Amino acid sequence: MSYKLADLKTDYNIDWCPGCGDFGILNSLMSALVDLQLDLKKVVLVSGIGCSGKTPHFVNITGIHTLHGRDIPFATGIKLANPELTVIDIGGDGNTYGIGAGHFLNAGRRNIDITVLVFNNGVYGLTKGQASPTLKLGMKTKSLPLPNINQAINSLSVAIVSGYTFVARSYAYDVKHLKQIIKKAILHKGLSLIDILQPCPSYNDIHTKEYFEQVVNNSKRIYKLEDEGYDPEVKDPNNHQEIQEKIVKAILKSQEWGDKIPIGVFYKINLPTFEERLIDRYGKKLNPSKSIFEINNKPSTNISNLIEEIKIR
Amino acid sequence: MSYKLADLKTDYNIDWCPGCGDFGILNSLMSALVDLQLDLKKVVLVSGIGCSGKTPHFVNITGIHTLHGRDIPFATGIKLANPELTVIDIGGDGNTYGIGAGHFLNAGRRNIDITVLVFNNGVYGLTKGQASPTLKLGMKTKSLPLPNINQAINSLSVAIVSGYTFVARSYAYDVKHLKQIIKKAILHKGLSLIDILQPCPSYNDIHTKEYFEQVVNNSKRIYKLEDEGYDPEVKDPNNHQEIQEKIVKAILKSQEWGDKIPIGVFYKINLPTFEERLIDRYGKKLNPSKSIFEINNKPSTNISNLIEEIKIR
Amino acid sequence: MKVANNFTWLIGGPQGSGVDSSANTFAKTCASVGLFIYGKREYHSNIKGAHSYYPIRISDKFIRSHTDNIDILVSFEKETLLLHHENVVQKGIIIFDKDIAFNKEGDYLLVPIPFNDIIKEAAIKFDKEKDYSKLQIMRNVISVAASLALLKLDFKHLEKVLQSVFTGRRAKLLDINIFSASLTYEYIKSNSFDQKSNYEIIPIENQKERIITSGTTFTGIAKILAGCRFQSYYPITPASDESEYLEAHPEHEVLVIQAEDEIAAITMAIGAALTGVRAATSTSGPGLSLMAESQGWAGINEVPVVIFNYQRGGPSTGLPTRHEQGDLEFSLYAGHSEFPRIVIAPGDIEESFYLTIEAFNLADKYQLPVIFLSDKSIANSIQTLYPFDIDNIKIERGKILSEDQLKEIIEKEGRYKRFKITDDGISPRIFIGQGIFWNTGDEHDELGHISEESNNRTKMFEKRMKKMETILKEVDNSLKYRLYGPQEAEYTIIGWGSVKGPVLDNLEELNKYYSINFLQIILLKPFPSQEVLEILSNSKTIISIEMNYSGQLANLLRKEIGIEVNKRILKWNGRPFSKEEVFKAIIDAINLDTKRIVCNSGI
Amino acid sequence: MKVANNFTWLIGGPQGSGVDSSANTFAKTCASVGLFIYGKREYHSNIKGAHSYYPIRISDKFIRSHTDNIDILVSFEKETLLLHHENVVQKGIIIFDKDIAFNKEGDYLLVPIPFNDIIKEAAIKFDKEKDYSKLQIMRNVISVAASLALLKLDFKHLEKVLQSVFTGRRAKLLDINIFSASLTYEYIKSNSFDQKSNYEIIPIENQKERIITSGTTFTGIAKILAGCRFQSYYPITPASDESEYLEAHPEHEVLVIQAEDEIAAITMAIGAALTGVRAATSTSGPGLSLMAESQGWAGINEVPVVIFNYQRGGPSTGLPTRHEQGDLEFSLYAGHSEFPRIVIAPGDIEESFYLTIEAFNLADKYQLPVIFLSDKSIANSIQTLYPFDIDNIKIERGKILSEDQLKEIIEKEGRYKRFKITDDGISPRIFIGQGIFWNTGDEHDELGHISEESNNRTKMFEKRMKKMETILKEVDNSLKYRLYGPQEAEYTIIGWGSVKGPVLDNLEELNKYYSINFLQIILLKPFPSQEVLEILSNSKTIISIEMNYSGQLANLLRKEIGIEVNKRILKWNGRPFSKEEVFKAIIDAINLDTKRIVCNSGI
Ligand SMILES: Cc1ncc(C[n+]2csc(CCOP(=O)(O)OP(=O)(O)O)c2C)c(N)n1
Ligand SMILES: Cc1ncc(C[n+]2csc(CCOP(=O)(O)OP(=O)(O)O)c2C)c(N)n1
Ligand code: SF4
Ligand code: SF4
Ligand SMILES: [Mg+2]
Ligand SMILES: [Mg+2]
Repeated sequence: MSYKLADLKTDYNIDWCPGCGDFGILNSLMSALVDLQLDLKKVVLVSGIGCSGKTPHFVNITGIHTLHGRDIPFATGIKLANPELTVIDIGGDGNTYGIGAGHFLNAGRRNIDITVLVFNNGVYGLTKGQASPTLKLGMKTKSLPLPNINQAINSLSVAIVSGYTFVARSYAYDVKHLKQIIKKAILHKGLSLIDILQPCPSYNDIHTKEYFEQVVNNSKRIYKLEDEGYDPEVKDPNNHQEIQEKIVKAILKSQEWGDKIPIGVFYKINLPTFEERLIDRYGKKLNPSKSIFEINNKPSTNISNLIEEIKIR
Repeated sequence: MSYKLADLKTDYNIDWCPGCGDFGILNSLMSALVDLQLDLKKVVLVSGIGCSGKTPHFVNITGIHTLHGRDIPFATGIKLANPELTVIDIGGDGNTYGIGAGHFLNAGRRNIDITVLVFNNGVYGLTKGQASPTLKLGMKTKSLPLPNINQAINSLSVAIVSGYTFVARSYAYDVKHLKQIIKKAILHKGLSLIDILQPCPSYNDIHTKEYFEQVVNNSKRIYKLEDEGYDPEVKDPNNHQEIQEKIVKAILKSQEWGDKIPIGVFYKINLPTFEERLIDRYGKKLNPSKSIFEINNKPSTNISNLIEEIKIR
Repeated sequence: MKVANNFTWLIGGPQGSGVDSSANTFAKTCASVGLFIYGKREYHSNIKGAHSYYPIRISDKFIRSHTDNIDILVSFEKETLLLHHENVVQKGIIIFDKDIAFNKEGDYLLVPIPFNDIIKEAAIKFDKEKDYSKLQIMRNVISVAASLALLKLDFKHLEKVLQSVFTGRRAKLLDINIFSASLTYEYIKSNSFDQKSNYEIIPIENQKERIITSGTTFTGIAKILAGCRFQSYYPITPASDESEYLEAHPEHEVLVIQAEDEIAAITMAIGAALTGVRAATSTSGPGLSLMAESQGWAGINEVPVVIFNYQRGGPSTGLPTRHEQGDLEFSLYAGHSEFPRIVIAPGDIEESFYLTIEAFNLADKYQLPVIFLSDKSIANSIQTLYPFDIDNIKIERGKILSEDQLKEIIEKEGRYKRFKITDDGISPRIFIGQGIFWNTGDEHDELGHISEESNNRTKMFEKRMKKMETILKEVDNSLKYRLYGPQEAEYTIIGWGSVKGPVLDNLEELNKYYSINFLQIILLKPFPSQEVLEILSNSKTIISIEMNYSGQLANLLRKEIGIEVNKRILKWNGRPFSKEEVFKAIIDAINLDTKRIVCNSGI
Repeated sequence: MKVANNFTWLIGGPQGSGVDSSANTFAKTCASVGLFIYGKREYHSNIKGAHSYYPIRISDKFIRSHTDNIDILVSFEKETLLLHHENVVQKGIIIFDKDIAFNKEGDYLLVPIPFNDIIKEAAIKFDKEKDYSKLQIMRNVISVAASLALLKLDFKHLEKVLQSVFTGRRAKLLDINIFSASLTYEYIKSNSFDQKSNYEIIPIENQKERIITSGTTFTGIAKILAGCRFQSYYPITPASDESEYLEAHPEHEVLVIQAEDEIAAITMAIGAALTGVRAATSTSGPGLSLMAESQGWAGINEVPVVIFNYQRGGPSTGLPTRHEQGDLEFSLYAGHSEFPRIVIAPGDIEESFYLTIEAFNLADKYQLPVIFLSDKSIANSIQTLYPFDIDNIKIERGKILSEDQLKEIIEKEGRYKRFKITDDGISPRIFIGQGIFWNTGDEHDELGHISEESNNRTKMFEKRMKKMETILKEVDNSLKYRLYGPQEAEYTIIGWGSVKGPVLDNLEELNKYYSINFLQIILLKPFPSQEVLEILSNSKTIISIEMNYSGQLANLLRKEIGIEVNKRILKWNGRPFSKEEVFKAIIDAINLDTKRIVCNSGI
């Protein structure tokens, strides 16, 4: 029953631009899935709209390509309705931090066991390169008529303060690193964000492969947190002090940008997932998709307690 | 031309519940306006939907009571179209951090000179007390059938990392303190958030006046940052180090909750506003609402350069 | 002659002062002695203080509407008196606080009640003098007791209902309330007010089993029976009562999720539906407006999802707590471009039950979004109903593939095609977790992959839209419309949704003068043109009645079957049609020369 | 006989390979010698690699549509050849890369071009051999040059256009491009292909001044002239081209704001409009769907705001870069309940200009949201037009109070009432900053304060809706509809939006056989029932033509005037109607017995 990379490919034509970072992400994702050897019927890719949003069509598992910015609530509904599923959500930076920001933020409050991958290319790719929420103020990519007038969002910080329990960054062309991070995120119980630096050669001539891989002051611009001995993980989730320290460290790290750009896991904590909290509420683990409510086309739910409540005596 | 508190009142019936914290906020707001002695024709209150959203009807200046969660973009349009106006935005916690979260977050990227007041009562007041995004996990107000299943948002932290340049908290019944903070926020050039702890006696029996004003371990639960000598202000906006320190301090403070709850200004920095950035873009200060484009019903804009571009030669 | 068992009682007062619970207590007591009730809640978009009122109509027959006329008006403050006394009929009763100076010329029974004295006495008796201000809430029970005493109903009936009301946390309040109620009874009797009263209740013995419920509750129960196990919502009046009902019943394991907004609510429900669970969301106008885009996604991906829209006064925030049937046109066309969708509207609380179950069946069978168009009047009214027949209820899930069937297809055809083109437009469905398929909001091929190819586009669009024809072919007539009164009639009243109640309550009486029937449209999309055309071609004059400005159903009729309604009865003031008003409006429609009869009753 | 000046040229190739700029260069060159052009862009929702193509139709008369037939097919890769060669007419020309093995039976002129040789030679000459792969982009200029050589057009015309194209950053590429083009000319001539060509261009001297532009550009220019100084948008195909055009012209001081989503875009625009600025947003289907709720707010608060909706293939994400006229019904009813709104649709690029200005006038005069219903075909096509007459353009801002008028009112009436009830439904307006007023999405009184009072509700709703009647009374017929062809005719074609072009391009020819006119509806809401009814009552057979599945205009006609269209010509495959296809469809509609004529042309 084991599967290989080839099994994960569809014959649907991949129509990303030559050199697009998305290829690296696709490879990493598929490799991660190969490493994990999950029950593929129970894995689902949910995506938003954008170049990034097309990803599910390229992977031979169930793929739900949703609406612009709404992939997170779609994924939420899927996961809650059938918690047996492994749900991997894919969005562009415009998709997730722009139009989808409200869902992105509020998802943190739930900590559902979903993995969110953001293909962060600094532009709205599929609509021809407008500035996305991650493009910094004053930058002018080749697709812009005038320099960007908005500040960038610091999505890692926002995720951390919003309640994401696994927050990481990786880089599209470091397939090995990205694969590892994706595996960790999928295995993490709770809501994970991986913000992936993704060159878009067609529109973003600033954050190119060359830029990210450039050697500045004798070291590569992109460096790995783990190489620095950075420890993102809260060991004792009841230790308020430790949490605070880890959060502060992570936020500071997430603000590093320029000559040095860190990748890796910024923050990780094990907290009860929404699914676990639901057990408190319902007294047991629910799987709504498996609920039985009819037998031979007859309703099988006993609603007599509800009728009692409204019966006239 | 000077005006008094009485001039700011309308004869429209205030229909908040007896004891509602909103009364304190209304008083503070009006007192702040009295202190500031602005040109009232040029002040506008913009609000969302909720008990909080009704506020503009109670104040005798132009009031735009908008849609649930959309007050920030409405206010943005108003301010950008006529930068001479003083724009004060009012939203409930459900309004601003729930349905409006996407706008709340993205507004930070712009830093428009608007003051946002959030009436934070932990519930959706006007829809009868459902849990709002600021109610903590596991809390059960009297309006809830079951304990709250979502984590709370830390709105101050989110505002800070999202780019708000003035971030404060105050308390509805400390009219003097709140008034001062509102004045500072209005005078601040840039986007300000004041999250206002607001008791809702009808639905939130946890965060009551008594709770907030309780003396715990010999000191009042609510204390003022300024009394501690806390300095929220970034003195040199070009000093990356100072910014980071101030941000971290503010985030840590914003996570304090329980026996001690800080109020006051958490973070303040002077950065170019969106309006200033627009000057770079357009080469001058724009006031679209004052643009002249017709003379005696004839268009007066000279579009010959545009026609030249498409003329056939 | 005394009036027995048929009258309207109305209580009013500031919001939050207990008007609703008084009305419920009164209604339950009347129902408990075999009577039928219909109660309507009117309240402001406000939490405390604004004027609210609640008429309860009582009858010995099954009733479905409220009246404007008041037989017994109950108030414990001035505003209610001032606002409502003009609607009190001759020989009617007005119950008020004796501390309020009130008088009224004419043949009325004025009953001043010493609320304060009674409360004080009770406070002393129960040693609660320091809680005196909290005990003011007993004005409610006193009001109800005074009313029932004036109706000469034995105290024990009230006592029994109070026992069922004051339970749990409130049990400790039972005794003092019963005591106050009994003081009130004594007061009425000792002053002989009951002797002067023109009204009475005569219990009806051995009534069949009945229930008393509201639209949101009954819809909630129906959802549970229908097998809905996922409901996402964002708070909004008057819809959220229904979600909160489900939330308050975790034993039935409906996963209820309060989303961050209505876009999240519907997209969560759609996502959930993809796993096979029956999923729904409940909302009102503004929420429905936010769901336009997502409906298109459900449409193009053929996902069964049910949207319960409780119409309220619009546009925009409008009149959040008031009534309108204004969302019909929007529901028919919400979302850019075209996709298959069903719109059905229940006519009352009872129909809400059956149609809720059918809504899920339709969604499953035709794999599309269904809009269930209820309204504030149905949502917030209460009514006595006979228990329903569960035996006739069917659950139909449509073309769902079992594991074996799926295997067989894959063996035969190489792979499973989610959007296989079929004659009836319906493709066999599998759930996430069962096998591999793709969805996308883009136009797609049979597999579910994006396709811009022009022939595929033509065919796939047609396949989807073909479902609309299939529905009209397959669906039972009882889901399309109901015809009440004579099969053929000179005048046909046509309506939809909650106008049903007041029209039916007048139909018998109207047929004494004219030959009139009532055609209620249930299936609004796809429109049952053939059936409706046939019925309407039998009548000379068609009169539409709806609670909106332009006559949206009348316009739809013209669009769908080319028939012009002769008269339109319209109302948009936020208050549901009353019984008397509909009677007069129909008489006017028949006799006057205006095309639009605009109604306006209600405070 | 040689074909001069009237033919269709088509270039295709992978997206991002320069197809668009080739087409533009070719079009501009033809236009520069006095010819008329119409060009249509077809492309995938993809950035690089997918097949795109661009037919340019050339004529010595004013033209408004594309043809399916291709006279000259140009390709530098295989896919284009395979996909399009079947549409090449007899005696047509096929230009292709000589390295591709291609042959075609029949009377065609096959012109293999040595792209690689030419590029290599140019690279050597300009010392750019290391840039060889980048220079592949010159396949475009070579294609155009080959075409023009085959058309026997003097090289200088191409040279001139290249000089205007290669400016600024690209100026350094001019010489090598001109060199390659001239090599191509030589190649064609030396192989006598030009002698074998059945086509030629004969320049027309002394043409009147003309422009060449697309729908989004021309609408953008019109906005500037109309005085629109605030535009908020969220990127979406094909609408964002228009916003980006405005952004690229900061000298005209339109404040263009890229919002975080479409809800923010429209609410920002509404907020801006409240300050007095003329404000707009531009979007396409999915964005329009998200704007439903906010439109209701603008409606109830009577705010002038213009929503430019460039229709594309739906539902949902649909066919993002393809054509459809599917959003009519949604535009008419978007948002719960009812409120006044105007929907207008331009028929072509030129009308987009005039109607854009009128859209702002209408919004201001009637204080309501206006939906400007353009479409992908108008947005992305290019056309030669005569310059327009600015003298006839009027700016009308409606009832706006000056400072003095406001003062006077306040003196006379005590205070200013934003929603004063008036006979025509329009209340004099002031801006934020000018004086005090209130807005709310709740139902409100004349001051703008929340009011749930039932009589106020009835009146205020009516006041708003009355504007719809006022509009129909006041608006000029030329804004309601246009009638082309004979005033009275046996057959009337009725349509809206971009079907205008292909219908008009056939009207003369059709009138040789039948008596046919074409009624274009411009004002779709409120619907000009009276005028349309009058026109249609003159014709025996009514044939509708629209680019959607169900015939939304035909349905609307029945709804508004009770008239059933006899035949519907429909198409929904994502590709605009072609000239030939419309001709045949109309002939079929007249002669065949089917009610629905479904068209399907286009790749
Ligand atoms: C509601 C809505 N608005 C706008 C669009 C148009 N749209 C398609 S892709 C896209 C941008 C995608 O940018 P991003 O999310 O960063 O993804 P990328 O293409 O860069 O991977 C937009 C705005 C849409 N499909 N739906
Ligand atoms: C789109 C939309 N959804 C839902 C509502 C219903 N609604 C009215 S007030 C309210 C909650 C308000 O809560 P909050 O913002 O916290 O304000 P508060 O009443 O507590 O001041 C909601 C959900 C609405 N008006 N519009
Ligand atoms: S536009 Fe950018 S993000 Fe999109 S496929 Fe091309 S390179 Fe990748
Ligand atoms: S419900 Fe709460 S927030 Fe609303 S008015 Fe009453 S006390 Fe204030
Ligand atoms: Mg992107
Ligand atoms: Mg609140």
